[in-house]
Amino acid sequence: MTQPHRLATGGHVDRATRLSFSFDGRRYEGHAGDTLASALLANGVRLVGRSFKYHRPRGIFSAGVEEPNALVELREGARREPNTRATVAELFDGLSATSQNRRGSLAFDWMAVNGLLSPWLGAGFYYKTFMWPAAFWERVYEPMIRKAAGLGRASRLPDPDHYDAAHAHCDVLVVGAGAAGLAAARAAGATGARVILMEQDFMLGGDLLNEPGLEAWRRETVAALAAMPEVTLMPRSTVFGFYDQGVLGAVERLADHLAEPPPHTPRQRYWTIRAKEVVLATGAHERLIAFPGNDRPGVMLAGAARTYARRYGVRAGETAALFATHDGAYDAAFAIAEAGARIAAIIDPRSDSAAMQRAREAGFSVKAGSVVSGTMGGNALRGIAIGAQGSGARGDAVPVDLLMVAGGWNPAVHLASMSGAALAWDEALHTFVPGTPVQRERSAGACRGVNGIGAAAADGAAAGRDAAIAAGFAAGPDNTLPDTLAADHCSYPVWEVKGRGKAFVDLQDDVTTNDIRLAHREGFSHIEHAKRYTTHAMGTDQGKTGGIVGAAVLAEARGEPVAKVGLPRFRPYTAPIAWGAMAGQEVGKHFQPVRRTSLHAVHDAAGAVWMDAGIWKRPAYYPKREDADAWASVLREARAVRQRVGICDVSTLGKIAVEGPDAATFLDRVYANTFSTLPVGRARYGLMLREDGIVFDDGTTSRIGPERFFVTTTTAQAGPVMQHLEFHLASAWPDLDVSLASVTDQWAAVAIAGPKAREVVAGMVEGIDLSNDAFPFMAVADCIAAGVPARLFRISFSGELAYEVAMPAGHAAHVWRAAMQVGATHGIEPYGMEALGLLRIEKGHVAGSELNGQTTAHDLGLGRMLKKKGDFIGRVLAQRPGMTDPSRPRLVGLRSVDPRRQIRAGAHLLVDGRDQGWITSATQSVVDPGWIGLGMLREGEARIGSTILAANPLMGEEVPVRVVSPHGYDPENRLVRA
Amino acid sequence: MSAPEATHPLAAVATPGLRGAAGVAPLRVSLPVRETVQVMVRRGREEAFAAAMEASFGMAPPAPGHTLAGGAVTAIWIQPGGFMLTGAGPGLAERAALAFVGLAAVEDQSHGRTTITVSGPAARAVLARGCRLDLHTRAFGPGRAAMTQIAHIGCLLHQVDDAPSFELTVFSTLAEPFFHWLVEAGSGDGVVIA
Amino acid sequence: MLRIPCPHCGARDEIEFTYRGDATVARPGPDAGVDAFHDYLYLRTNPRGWQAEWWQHSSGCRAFLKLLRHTVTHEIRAVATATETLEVPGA
Amino acid sequence: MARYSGLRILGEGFRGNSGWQPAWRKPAPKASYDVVVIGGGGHGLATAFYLAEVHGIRNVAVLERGLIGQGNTGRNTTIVRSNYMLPENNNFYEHSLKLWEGLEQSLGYNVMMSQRGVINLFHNDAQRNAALRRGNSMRLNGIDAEIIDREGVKAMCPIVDLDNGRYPVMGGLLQRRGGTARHDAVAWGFAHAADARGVDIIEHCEVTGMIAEGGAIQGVRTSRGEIRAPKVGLAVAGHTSTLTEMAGFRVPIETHLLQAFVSEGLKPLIDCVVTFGAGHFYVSQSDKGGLVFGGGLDGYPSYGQRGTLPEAEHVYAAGVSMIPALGRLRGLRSWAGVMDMTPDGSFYICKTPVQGLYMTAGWCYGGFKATPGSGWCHAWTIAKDEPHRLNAAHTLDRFREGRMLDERGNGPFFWAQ
Ligand SMILES: Cc1cc2nc3c(=O)[nH]c(=O)nc-3n(C[C@H](O)[C@H](O)[C@H](O)COP(=O)(O)OP(=O)(O)OC[C@H]3O[C@@H](n4cnc5c(N)ncnc54)[C@H](O)[C@@H]3O)c2cc1C
Ligand SMILES: NC(=O)c1ccc[n+]([C@@H]2O[C@H](COP(=O)([O-])OP(=O)(O)OC[C@H]3O[C@@H](n4cnc5c(N)ncnc54)[C@H](O)[C@@H]3O)[C@@H](O)[C@H]2O)c1
Ligand SMILES: Cc1cc2nc3c(=O)[nH]c(=O)nc-3n(C[C@H](O)[C@H](O)[C@H](O)COP(=O)(O)O)c2cc1C
Ligand SMILES: [Zn+2]
Repeated sequence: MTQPHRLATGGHVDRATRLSFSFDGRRYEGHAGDTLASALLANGVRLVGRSFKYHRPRGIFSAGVEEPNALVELREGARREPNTRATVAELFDGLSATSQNRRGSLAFDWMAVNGLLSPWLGAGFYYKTFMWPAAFWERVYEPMIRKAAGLGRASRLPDPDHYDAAHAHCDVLVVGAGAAGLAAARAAGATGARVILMEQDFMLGGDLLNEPGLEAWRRETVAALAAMPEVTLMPRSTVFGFYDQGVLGAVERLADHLAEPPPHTPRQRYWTIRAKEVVLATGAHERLIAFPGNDRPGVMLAGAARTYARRYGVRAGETAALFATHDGAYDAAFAIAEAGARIAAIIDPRSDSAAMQRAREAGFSVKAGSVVSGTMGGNALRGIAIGAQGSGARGDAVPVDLLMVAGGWNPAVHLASMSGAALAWDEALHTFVPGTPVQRERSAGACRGVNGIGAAAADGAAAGRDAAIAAGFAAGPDNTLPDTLAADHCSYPVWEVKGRGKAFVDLQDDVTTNDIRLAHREGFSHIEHAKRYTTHAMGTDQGKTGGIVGAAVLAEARGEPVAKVGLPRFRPYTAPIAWGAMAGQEVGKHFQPVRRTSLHAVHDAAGAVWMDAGIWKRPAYYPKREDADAWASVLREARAVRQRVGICDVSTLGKIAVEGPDAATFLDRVYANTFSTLPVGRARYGLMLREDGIVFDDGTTSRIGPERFFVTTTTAQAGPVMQHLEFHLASAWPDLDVSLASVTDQWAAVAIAGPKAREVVAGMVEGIDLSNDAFPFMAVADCIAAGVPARLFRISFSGELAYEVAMPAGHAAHVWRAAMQVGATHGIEPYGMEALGLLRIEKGHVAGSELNGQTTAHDLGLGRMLKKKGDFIGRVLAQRPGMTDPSRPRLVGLRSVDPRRQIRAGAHLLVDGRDQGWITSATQSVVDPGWIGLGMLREGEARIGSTILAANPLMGEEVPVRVVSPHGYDPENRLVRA
Repeated sequence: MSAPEATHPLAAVATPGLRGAAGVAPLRVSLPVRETVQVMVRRGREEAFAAAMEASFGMAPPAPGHTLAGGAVTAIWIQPGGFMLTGAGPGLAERAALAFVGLAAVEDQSHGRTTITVSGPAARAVLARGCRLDLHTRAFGPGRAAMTQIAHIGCLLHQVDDAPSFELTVFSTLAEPFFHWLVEAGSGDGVVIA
Repeated sequence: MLRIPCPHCGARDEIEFTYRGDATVARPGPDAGVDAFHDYLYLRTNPRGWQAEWWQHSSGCRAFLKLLRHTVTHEIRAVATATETLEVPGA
Repeated sequence: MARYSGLRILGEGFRGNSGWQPAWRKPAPKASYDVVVIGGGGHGLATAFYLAEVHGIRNVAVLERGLIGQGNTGRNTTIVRSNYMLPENNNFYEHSLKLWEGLEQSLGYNVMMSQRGVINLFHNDAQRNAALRRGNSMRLNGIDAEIIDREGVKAMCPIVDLDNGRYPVMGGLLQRRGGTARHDAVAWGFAHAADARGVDIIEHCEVTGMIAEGGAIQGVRTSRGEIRAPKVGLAVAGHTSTLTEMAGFRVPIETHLLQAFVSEGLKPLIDCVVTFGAGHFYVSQSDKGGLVFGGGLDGYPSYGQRGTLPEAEHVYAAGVSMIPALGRLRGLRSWAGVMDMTPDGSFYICKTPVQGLYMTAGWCYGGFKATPGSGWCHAWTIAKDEPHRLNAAHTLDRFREGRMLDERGNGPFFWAQ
């Protein structure tokens, strides 16, 4: 296979390495060092895409991230990446790419008919129509618009690759490895500072890669940097945003240049960088000029044509013209001529300049005082019209297949702007440059308007040195810098050449100069309004080549200078970044860590079905073969507790050791009830309120010693309660001498509950007299359980005689097994969260669904727990009228009148058709089979005994329920005290 | 019944062997068995506490962000007036409780915390995939400690030597996902689990 | 991203910290009534400018700190421990 | 001013689009108005529109310190729904949704309201029960709501991963009438329609002080001079505290920042609005093709309109966890808005301690959907000097009385709401 436009020598491609690739199904060949764009051009492919709205044929316009046109769907299947810029996609063997946003073939896209409709499809047309008939919008108009809009097609398959995140710290971060960045990194590195140099390209050098004469300097500099131990060179790394306090984000592409990532290699890595000082050396993007037909394939930025010739050894056209507005652009003509193209004309609006003279000397036809006033061709450029500057006439036609456009430079000020620096207008360069830094940041080289390699390098070296000094280092030795003659880059401001035909300011979103003027006419005259009305600079390129041109057209319409109009606000990202990279590693199964109790393996062995409780995994139930369904397992487990004995892992409860001389005083203030009167060796149920008087949490707290308490919290609130306690100690009562330690992980705990609980506990615990007198309900004592030091609590959540054994977590499995062994003769069964829930609903204990942040103690029937004397959190605001309003819903028990009819949490309670409450928890009962629940019901107590409706219209259910006391099971607590 | 060996939270997953690539300098990972005791000094008793620390453990309380080793016990600063004592057992918690009566609250956390040692030239780069601290030699080093988050999991990190070796102490109930992250982060270089 | 200089631990990323509200309001004493508690809990100056605010170094030393932070620039000018006072400059 | 229509577009197209006029005039402020509305976001403009349209009060100025629609109205994720649980809220939002449903026609402007359905996914029993409680509350108030199972989720959004993630999807609460609208068009449409009814929309006019006498409002001081008015309505979102401070009182509001993101443009991929129940993430696709997505607050007060990386990471991670195909797409742009967070997550449309001063505020991150309803109720409250039934509970004083409207029970923490 041949590459007809590839030069025999020169550039940075490795002609010995042939890479095969395909575009729209056709096979081609390129070389290592190519981008997809350079390889396509080498093969003479010029039509690569269709525009957004009018589906106009488009070709490769740039050679970098600023590309508006050459967006392709890269790769296939699950790895398909829409909107990939061919100009930065590194070629690899087997690459396949498809053109996008076309109906039909790329060469014949029948959506191109939109171009004919353009007078009616101008900026904002959809806001003014599609309103009648109303129903048509949803069904007809909108689907049509949506299908027509959008660019590439996403794969609908899960992304097979994985991503990584990493953190970096440095003294000096240098962004961009052109002449300025390389010199900055070297100067900073020479001071001994820790330097990171990030470059989005796969090669370091920026514009130096187009300068064969400076290749030696580039190589020497890169080698010197590589040899510095504290300098880190990171190619393929795009710095995408500058955030507060010297933090920048970057994405490193580790495997995008390969067919797929090798084993153990992420596709990309997302970096968070904390830099003491930042040098921005991000170069500049070349500016388009808005003339009619400025979008035809074959119209290309001059610098890009030069890059294709010099860096990639590719001749982007055979007969070329250059539309230049400054001397710096002329090198493109020389480059493309060296590459073997014929220069048909150089069009320059200026009357004369040094470069124009040199060009004439070289034999080029230079048309001074001229502009390109139009283009000819269909899917490819065939010629241009050259008119006199300012005349408005179309002028002579010249046949060319490549038009190189050099409207001047747009410094890449994105990161500086994001860091907070205002932009300043540079009158000489007709462009915006970074203003005074707000953060510890400085710009160097082309990104602040310093053009020419020598000048940029010198600017970079100074910036790098200054940055290192600002970071606290002493200046290092100077390095040699490239000594080049700088051409004048001050462009003559030709923003627009007016004439018949569409002149684009945004090639991607098909925004024309007329659209901008229309926006102005309709009052969208501010740049931010004009942007939104026309979608100018809102495409994937964010207006890198034409943003300022649109501003200039608007400025003219407003009759004001461009400086006054300004640019739309820059935002992350400097270039679009892969979603997967930002997401990092913590996705899918690892979205959040799984928290496991020390009994996890034991439950697994017992066949537990798991459920999520926050980030914890907890056993829901333990199915047995004979269980018909999940409910059978749950009922069996609950029955075991009611009739014999069960064992349950309650390790997830939060546990806080509260110690110190003021511990009791402190607990009195954070709990609504009193703890200072609690004797050592006893536990008490505690109720904690938020300051607004709403119930926050509940749990048992035990007094282990005169100044030592062991507080337990609900699983969900363990963290918030700890923080609540710490906050009040620090802010409200700093005088209290109390220390808090989270011991949730240290202590595992199991509940052993049921009529036979005492027998089981007695069989494994030493050192405690378990008789009811010696160890009554709410007693606590240290003990030895199954040979390990443990703590025994006589507390019950199920309503049965019950104990909790807490032991150091590493011993929990052993204790559990011992309990199972001892309990075997008593018919012990492990029970999970579902049975636990069932038991507590039967007993009328509140849990998370009742303590939902909306209920007061009074609502829950716990009002009498609030102490009458002394301050405590929530005391005052709990007295507000709305909180004590007797019409507030109160906790009630519920029972389905027909025991077979299920009631559900989330159903509402209707009394005479009026919504009077809702069901908080529901279950089947084992004590009195049938469906029961807890709920919040207005005038709940008064309604006990009545029958109301549990309405669940979402599921088409309406179930009569009887209102009962929430404490239906053993209301006198005889069992737990037995 | 006699007290059995405690079950290590990572017993099931941290089986010895190589994970990931067979790199030249894989990360070495081991699980030292430690007793870990949290000590919180009482208000106004700092000096008496320091004296007691000196008397019982032969060292001063470490400064913020630092560790100090006194014989077999290492003290790690974890919070204002708070330290973690770690060392081979048994009985460290009892020793500390005795030493600090009236001076500090002492909580045994030996089961509540799990320590993982990572070591080798790749250690810093691997940790940087989840640790937000600057572990460069100029910013950190042996004898330095920090409470932080690694891969969004709370972690007490301290550097032991220049190999470099780091000890990572995490909540035991989160040790498994933490370990998973570590192995995943190190898989490019390879991880050798001792 | 905020980098918060903890007086105990040094500068750390914001994710290690938890914001806990305006630090200029103080919990009223036990004898205060509903109005005082209402103002403490609900009413905010909410300045567009410098604000003294509570932050906990929740994934670090767990200390509650007071930060003087600018709500537009996000600059952190001063950090104090819980018992120290922070002067809040005018806008 | 001529109305917009397809016909007019046709005609203008033939005329080179030269006949279009400004969508709203740019008048200089008059010395006095019957009502001054502060804030040219959707809420302020809607207030002015409904004052003119419903109450016939046309001598109205909307004062905007910058450009209209560049506040939260122009930077939100555009989700419109009425799936709230408390009747005080869902009845209000339903009223707003009904106004949305006819908005194109009442404004004569296409705000691209698209009722493509909003699904809130749930992943465990507790979340499902909460969804049932909410959905049933909606249904009992006559609002459309459905509970859908996993297959239902799959049918509406096939690329949601039901199984593979950390928290498998159990089902979703669906409101089919929910959807999205074009943010900018909402501001422009209300401005266009209000202007057509005589309202003066005055941009670049910052209110710098309140003129009050004897506890009653008399007007405002602005960067363009004093403007007198016996009634002033505040609709300044995250800036409410600044304005109430000028009026001499503090409010239960803390200003926090919320980020939003947009991807590169894509062919249709997600045909509804989906919110993840296991992390902060919601996504829809704009008519332009970008996936518009967001998550939770950054967690600290800010007027900065710019976000931070950790929250962005969470949003992206939650996105890939919910829809693993998103991994290969690209984020294009991120930005942030400043939210007026309240201690119960519900809003204020009410009178204030200053007579003649009214406010609509406290919209947290959910006020876009409220735009027409807020304007409608605010206009009512201003015109009648008393709240409408729909906003009677949404007072500033509800905390003093202990009548919080806390949908999710998150408590008196602005940043947690
Ligand atoms: C990222 C993000 C995502 C969101 N997502 C959704 C969503 O999906 N669904 C939803 O329903 N809601 C959402 N919201 C919330 C929604 O955007 C807002 O609640 C709503 O737009 C507020 O409208 P507004 O008119 O009150 O405020 P704004 O549009 O902010 O208007 C207030 C105006 O007041 C002006 N102003 C301020 N001070 C002064 C002064 N002194 N003088 C004059 N003018 C002044 C401002 O310049 C501004 O233009 C989101 C918000 C954000 C930031
Ligand atoms: N294409 C061109 O012809 C062109 C463009 C700009 C500047 N110049 C010339 O280059 C010289 C100036 O050198 P310079 O060093 O200032 O510019 P440069 O263009 O040589 O280098 C800038 C480098 O920064 C990289 N970069 C930009 N943004 C980045 C980001 N966010 N993350 C990572 N990398 C990023 C670019 O890929 C590029 O390699 C002058 O001669 C100037 O005239 C030429
Ligand atoms: C629903 C919605 C869709 C958006 N789509 C795009 C888009 O396609 N391209 C783009 O550049 N910005 C898009 N934006 C972002 C805006 O450009 C802009 O960032 C945002 O409105 C905030 O304004 P600011 O960045 O000027 O502060 C979108 C914003 C919203 C609210
Ligand atoms: Zn700290």
